[in-house]
Amino acid sequence: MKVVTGVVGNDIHVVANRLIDLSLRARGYEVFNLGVNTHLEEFFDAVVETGAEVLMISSLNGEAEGWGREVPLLKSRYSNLDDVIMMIGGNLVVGSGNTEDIVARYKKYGFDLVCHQMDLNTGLDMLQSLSEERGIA
Amino acid sequence: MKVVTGVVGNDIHVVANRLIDLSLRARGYEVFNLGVNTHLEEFFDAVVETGAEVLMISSLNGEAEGWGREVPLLKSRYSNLDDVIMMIGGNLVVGSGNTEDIVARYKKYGFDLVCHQMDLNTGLDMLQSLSEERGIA
Amino acid sequence: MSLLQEEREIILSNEYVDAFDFAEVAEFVSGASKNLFISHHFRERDKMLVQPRGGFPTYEQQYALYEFFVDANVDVLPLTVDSNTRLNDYATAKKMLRLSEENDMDMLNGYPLVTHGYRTTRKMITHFNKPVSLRHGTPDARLLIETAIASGIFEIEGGPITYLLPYSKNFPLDKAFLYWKYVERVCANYSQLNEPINRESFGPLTATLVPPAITIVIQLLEMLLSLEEGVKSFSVSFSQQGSMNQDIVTGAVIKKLANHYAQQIGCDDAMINLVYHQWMGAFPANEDFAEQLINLATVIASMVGADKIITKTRQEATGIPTKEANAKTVADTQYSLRILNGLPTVVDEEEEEILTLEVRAIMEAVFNDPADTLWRKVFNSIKNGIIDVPFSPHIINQNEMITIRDARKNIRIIERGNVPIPERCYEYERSQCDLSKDTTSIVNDIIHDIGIMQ
Amino acid sequence: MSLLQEEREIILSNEYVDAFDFAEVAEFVSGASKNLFISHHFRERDKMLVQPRGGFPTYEQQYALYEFFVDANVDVLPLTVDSNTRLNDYATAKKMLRLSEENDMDMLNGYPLVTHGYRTTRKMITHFNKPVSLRHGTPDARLLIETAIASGIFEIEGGPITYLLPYSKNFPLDKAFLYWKYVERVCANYSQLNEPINRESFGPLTATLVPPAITIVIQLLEMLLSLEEGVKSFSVSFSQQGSMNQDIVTGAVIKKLANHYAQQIGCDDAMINLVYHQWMGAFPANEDFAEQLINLATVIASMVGADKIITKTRQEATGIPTKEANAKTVADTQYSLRILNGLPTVVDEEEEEILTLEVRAIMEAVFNDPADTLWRKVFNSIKNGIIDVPFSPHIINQNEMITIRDARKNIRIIERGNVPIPERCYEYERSQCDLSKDTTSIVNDIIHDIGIMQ
Ligand code: B12
Ligand code: B12
Repeated sequence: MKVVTGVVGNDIHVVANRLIDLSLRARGYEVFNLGVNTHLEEFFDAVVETGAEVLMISSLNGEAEGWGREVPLLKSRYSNLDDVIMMIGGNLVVGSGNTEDIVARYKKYGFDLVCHQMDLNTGLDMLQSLSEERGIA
Repeated sequence: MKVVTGVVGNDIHVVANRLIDLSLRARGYEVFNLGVNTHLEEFFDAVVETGAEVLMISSLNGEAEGWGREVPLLKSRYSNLDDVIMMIGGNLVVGSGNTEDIVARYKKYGFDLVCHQMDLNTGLDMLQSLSEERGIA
Repeated sequence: MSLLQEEREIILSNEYVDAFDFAEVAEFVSGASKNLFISHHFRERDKMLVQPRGGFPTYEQQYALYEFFVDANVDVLPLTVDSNTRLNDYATAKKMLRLSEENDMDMLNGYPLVTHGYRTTRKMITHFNKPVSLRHGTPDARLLIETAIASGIFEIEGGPITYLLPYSKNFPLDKAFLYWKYVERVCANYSQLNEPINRESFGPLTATLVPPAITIVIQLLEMLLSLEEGVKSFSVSFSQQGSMNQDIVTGAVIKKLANHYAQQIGCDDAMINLVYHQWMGAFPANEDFAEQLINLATVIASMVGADKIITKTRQEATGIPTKEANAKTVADTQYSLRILNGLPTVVDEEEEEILTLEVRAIMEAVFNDPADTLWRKVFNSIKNGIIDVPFSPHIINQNEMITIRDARKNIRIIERGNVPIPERCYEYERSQCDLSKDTTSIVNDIIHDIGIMQ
Repeated sequence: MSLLQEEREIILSNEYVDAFDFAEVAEFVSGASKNLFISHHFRERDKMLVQPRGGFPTYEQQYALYEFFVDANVDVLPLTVDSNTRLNDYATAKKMLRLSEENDMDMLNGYPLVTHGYRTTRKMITHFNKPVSLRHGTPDARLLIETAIASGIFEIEGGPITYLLPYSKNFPLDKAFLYWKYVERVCANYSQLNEPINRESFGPLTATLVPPAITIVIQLLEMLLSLEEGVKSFSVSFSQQGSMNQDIVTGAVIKKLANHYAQQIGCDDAMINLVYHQWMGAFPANEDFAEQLINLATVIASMVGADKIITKTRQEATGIPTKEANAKTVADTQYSLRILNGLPTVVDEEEEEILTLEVRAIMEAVFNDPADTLWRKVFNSIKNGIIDVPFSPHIINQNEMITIRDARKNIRIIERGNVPIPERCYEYERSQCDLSKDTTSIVNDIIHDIGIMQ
C-alpha cells in the first residue's frame, strides 16, 4: 500500500517525519516522503501522481488549523480523491486545546483519522484497522 | 514592660524563640523566656510570678489548637490575669488553614492578638499599638 | 531470663499497650518478606532510594497516604510519629487521636504508633510490602521501637544524640544513652532472625547553621555506639547545607571516615550507607520556589552519591503536607533521578583536608575522655562542650559555638567555644568570613543566613 | 549613496512595510535608553541574565505577556516571530493575524513583527524599557532585522547556518550567507550610534543528538562572520545536551576557543558572551516533570558559567505556553539562581582535550577550503559535509553523521561521515559506545535517545 507523507505548511519539525518514514517502511508500506515544509497542493499532486491510497499529514508547529480550513475547497478541485484515506497528526492547534473538539473540527475538514498529540504507533494501528474495514489492506 | 514568652506544648522548635528573645530585647522589653516545650500552666505561673503585662506564646509544630482549647478553663482558675495581653503566633494549626477562621477561633480561646504565620516584626508592631491603645506602653 | 528480656517485659507491660506477644513477634520477623527490609534493598539497589516523610493521625489516613506513595513509585515508605508520642506523652496522643477521629480535623502532627498498636499497624505494613522507615525524634524510644519492629518496620531512625539535642529541652542525657543502648540491642537481636534491621542516624540535627564537622562527629559516634551493640546495617546522614560544594565535601569525608572508624572497632562486616535529606531548614512560603529547592536538593544528592534521599514537599513552610503534595515530590524526584545523567566527579582536596582534620580532632578528644565506655565519653563530651550543636533547645548543650555563612554560603565556625577545632582549621574557617563587622550586623547576618532559602 | 544603503532602500520599499524613515530610526537608536541594550547589561551584570521565549499574534497579547514577565522579574524580554514571517510569507502572516484578531483564537505561533511594523512595536518596547531579544529562525531576515532595530530591539538571534540548517528545507545557502552579511553590517553600523547591538548565534540547532563538536564549530564560524563585519558584541550559545559533564566540558571549550579565534582575526575588542538554553529537545508531557527538567537546566547553566539562560516552560510538550506558565518559569529560575550557592569548579581534562582537538580539526578543514572569503569556505564545507548537522531538514545537509548516547548519556559520534574528526578522537568516541548491536537495535537506541527526557 502506498502512502504519501510529509509536514504541512511552513513547518520544519523533521524528527517525527523521519520516524514516521522508518515506521511506515517497517510496517511494509511504500512511502513517498515529501519531508517538511510541504504545501497542500504538493500533497494532493503527489497522491495523484503516485496513486497512493493514504495521505498522512503531520503538523507540529501549530499551523495545521490554518491549512486544514483550505482542505475541502482544494480537495474539491481534484477528482478521484474520494477513496484516499486522509490522516493527520502531531500538534493540531496553536497552544493547547480539547482533543474532542479538535477531532470533530478536522473531521469536518475531510480527514478520516485525526491523531492530535497521539502516539505514532497508536495512529498507525488505527490506519491498519480502517484500511482493513475498507477492504484495501 | 515585661513579657513572658516561650513555645507551647511538646514543641521544640527553638529558632523562632531565639529570634523573638533577641527582638523583644532590642525593642526594650524585659523578657522572661521559658524556652521550648513549655506547658500552659508554666506560662500562667510565670505571668503571675513576674507580674508581666504580656504573655507571648509561640507554637510551630501544629499543637496549638489542642492547647488553645484549654486556655479559657485554665485561665479562669487564675485571678488577676484579665488585663494581661495574650498573644499567640507561629503555625497555629496542623496542615494549612484559612487565616480568618483561625484568628476567630483563637480569639474565642481568649487571645487578644493572633499572628498565624505572620512575620515577627508585624506581630510586634501590633503588640505596640495594642499596648498604646490600652495605655500600658 | 536475660536482663534485657526482663527490661523488655517491664516496658511492654504498659497501660497503653495490648498484651505484647514476644514469641509471635519473633516468628513474624523471622518469616517476614525480604521486601520489608531496607537493608535488603540497599544491597540490591541500582539507583538512589527515594523516601518521603509523612504521618497522619488515623489508620485510614496513613493507609491512603501509602496508596498515593505507591502510585508515585516510592522506594521506602515513612512512618512519622506525632510529637506527643515522641515525648512519651501517650495520654495526650490518645486523646488527640480520639479528637481527630471524631472531629474530622487533625489534632496530631504524625501517626501515634503506640496508640494504634502493632497488631493494627502490621496489617498496613505487610499489605504494602515495602520497606518502612520509622521517623520519630524520641529520646526514650524503647516502647516505640518494640511496637515498630513488631509492626514490620525494619528501619529505625535516630540515636541518643541526634534525637535528643534537637528534639528535647531537658530530657536527661544519660538516660537517653541507656534507652538507646536498649534500642540498639533489640535491633541487633532481631537482625539475627532475618535480614538486618537498619539503623539510621539523624544528621540534620537542628537544620540551622550546624557546621559539617559537628554533624559528621555525631554521625560517627552514633554509628559506633550502634555497631558496638551488634547492629549490622547502619546509615549515616546529613541534610543539604546551602552550599553545593560543602555538601559534596561533607559526603566524601563522612563516607571515608565512617568506613575508617567502623574498621577500627572491627566492624567492617557491617553495611554502611549514606542518606541525604533535602533542605531541612526554613523553607520559602512560595510553593513554586519550594519545588525548585527540592529539585536542587535531588541534584546535589546525586553529586554527593547518596544511597537514599529523604524528600520534602512544596508545602513545607505551611504545615503538614497533603498526601497529594507529598506523592508529587516522590514522582518528581524519581523523574529527576532518571534524567540526571553524566554527573561530574568533584573533589575539593583543600576543603576535604580541613574538614577531615576537624573531625579527627574532635573524635580524638572524645576518645581521650577518661570515662570507661564510649557512651560515657560521649556524654561527658557533650556536657563539657567538646560537642556543641548550634540552636539546640537542650539545656545541656553548651551553645557557645557560633557559625555563619561565607560568601559562597559555606557554613563556617567563627567561635569554636569548647570544641577542639585545630588552630589551622579555625584560622582557615575564620579567614573565609568578614569578621570586621560589629555584633549587631553579625546577628543580622545570622538571621539572614537562617532564611537563606526563603 | 553606499551600496548597502541602496540595498536597504529596496528591501524596505515593500508592500508589507509602511514608509521606512531611515533618519528618524537612526535618531531613535542614537538617543535610545541604555537599558534597551543587552550589551550594556552584559557589561554591568552581577548575575546570569534570565530570558524566556514568547510571541503572540496580537499587540495586546504581546503587551500582556511582557507585563507578566516584568512582574516575574525578567532580565531580558523575548520577541519570538511566527513561522510564516520566518519564511518571508508576509501575506499568510497578515491573513492569519486578521483571523486571530477576529476569531479570538491564535492562528499564529509568534508575533508577526513585519506585519505590525516598527512604529507600533516601538511603543511597546520603549514602554517596558528592558532589553528585547529577537528570536526568529529566518534565512532572509533583512526586512525583519531592520524592523526590529527600528522598534528598539537591540539583540538579534540567528545566523546564516544556525537559522538555516534547522529551519529550512531548501532555502539556497549562498543567499542566506549574503542576506546575513547584510544583517551583520546593519547591526555593526547601528552599533556606532549608541551601545553595541548584540548578535547571538543559535547553538541548539535541531536540538536532536547534535554532537558538541558540530555545535561549537558552527558557533565559532558565525561569530567570526559577524565580527568580520564589525559587530562588537556577540553571544555564542548551546543547549542542554543530556549529560551534565558534557555540558560543562562544552562550555569550557567554547569559551576558550571563542576567545582564541576572535583574537586570531584581531577582534579581541569585541565582547563575547555565553548563552545556555534549557533543554530544547522533546519534552515530557507530564508538566510537573517538565519543571524538574527546567530546574536541572538552571543548575547546569550555573555550573557552565553561562552569562544568560533562555528558559522553557512546563507546557513545552503541549503547545505555545500561556503567559502565566511562561512567567512562572522566569520567577522560578530567578529563585533557583539565587539559592544556587557554592558551585564546585569542574574540569574534565580528557574530555576537553578530545573536544578541542575535534573542533580545531574541523575549523582547520574549513579554513583550508580554497575559496577566497570565509563565508564561501563555510558554504563549501557544508556542501561537502565537513560540517554535518544531525536531523537537519535542509536538502544541502549531508546527513551522514550518526550520533548516539553512551552509558553516561554523552552524545557520541559513531559515524563521522565526511566530518574530519581526528582518528584518535573518533576512536575515543566510538569506544564509549556499544557498537556490537545490530542496526535495528541501534535505530531503536536512537529513538530512545531522542526521547531521553520524556
Ligand atoms: C525540537 C523542536 C524544535 C526544533 C526543530 C528542529 C527540526 N528541524 O526538527 C527547533 C528548535 C528548530 C524548533 C523550532 C520551532 N518550533 Co519547535 N519544537 C521542538 C520540540 C521541543 C520537540 C519536537 C520533536 O522533535 N519531538 C520529538 C518527535 C519524535 O516527537 P513529535 O514531533 O511530537 O512527534 C510525535 C507525535 O506528535 C506523533 N506524530 C507526529 N506527526 C504525526 C502524524 C500522525 C498521522 C500520527 C499518527 C502521529 C504523529 O509521532 C511522533 C513520534 O511519537 C517541540 C516540543 C516538544 N514536543 O517537546 C517544539 C514545538 C513543536 N515547536 C513549536 C514551535 C512553535 C516552534 C517555532 C515556531 C518556534 C517558536 N515559536 O517557539 C519554530 C518553528 C519554525 C517552523 N518554521 O516551523 C511548538 C508548536 C506549538 C503549537 N503547536 O502550539 C512546540 C510544541 C513547542 C512549544 N510548546 O511552543 N522546534
Ligand atoms: C527546622 C525545623 C525543624 C527542626 C527544629 C530544630 C529546633 N530544635 O528548632 C527539626 C528537624 C528538629 C524539626 C522537628 C519537627 N518538626 Co519541624 N520544622 C522546621 C522548619 C523546616 C523550619 C522552622 C524554623 O526554624 N524556621 C525559622 C524560624 C525563624 O521561623 P519560624 O519558626 O517560622 O518562626 C517565624 C514566624 O513563625 C514568627 N513567629 C513564631 N512564633 C511567633 C509568635 C508571635 C507572637 C509572632 C508575632 C510571630 C511568631 O516569627 C518567626 C520569625 O519570622 C519548619 C518548616 C518551615 N517553616 O520551613 C518545620 C515545621 C515547623 N515542623 C513541623 C513538624 C510537624 C515537626 C515534627 C513534629 C516532625 C514532623 N512530624 O515532621 C518535629 C517536631 C518535634 C516536636 N516535638 O515539636 C511542621 C509543623 C506542622 C504544622 N504546624 O502543621 C513544620 C511547619 C514542617 C511541616 N510542613 O510539616 N523541625
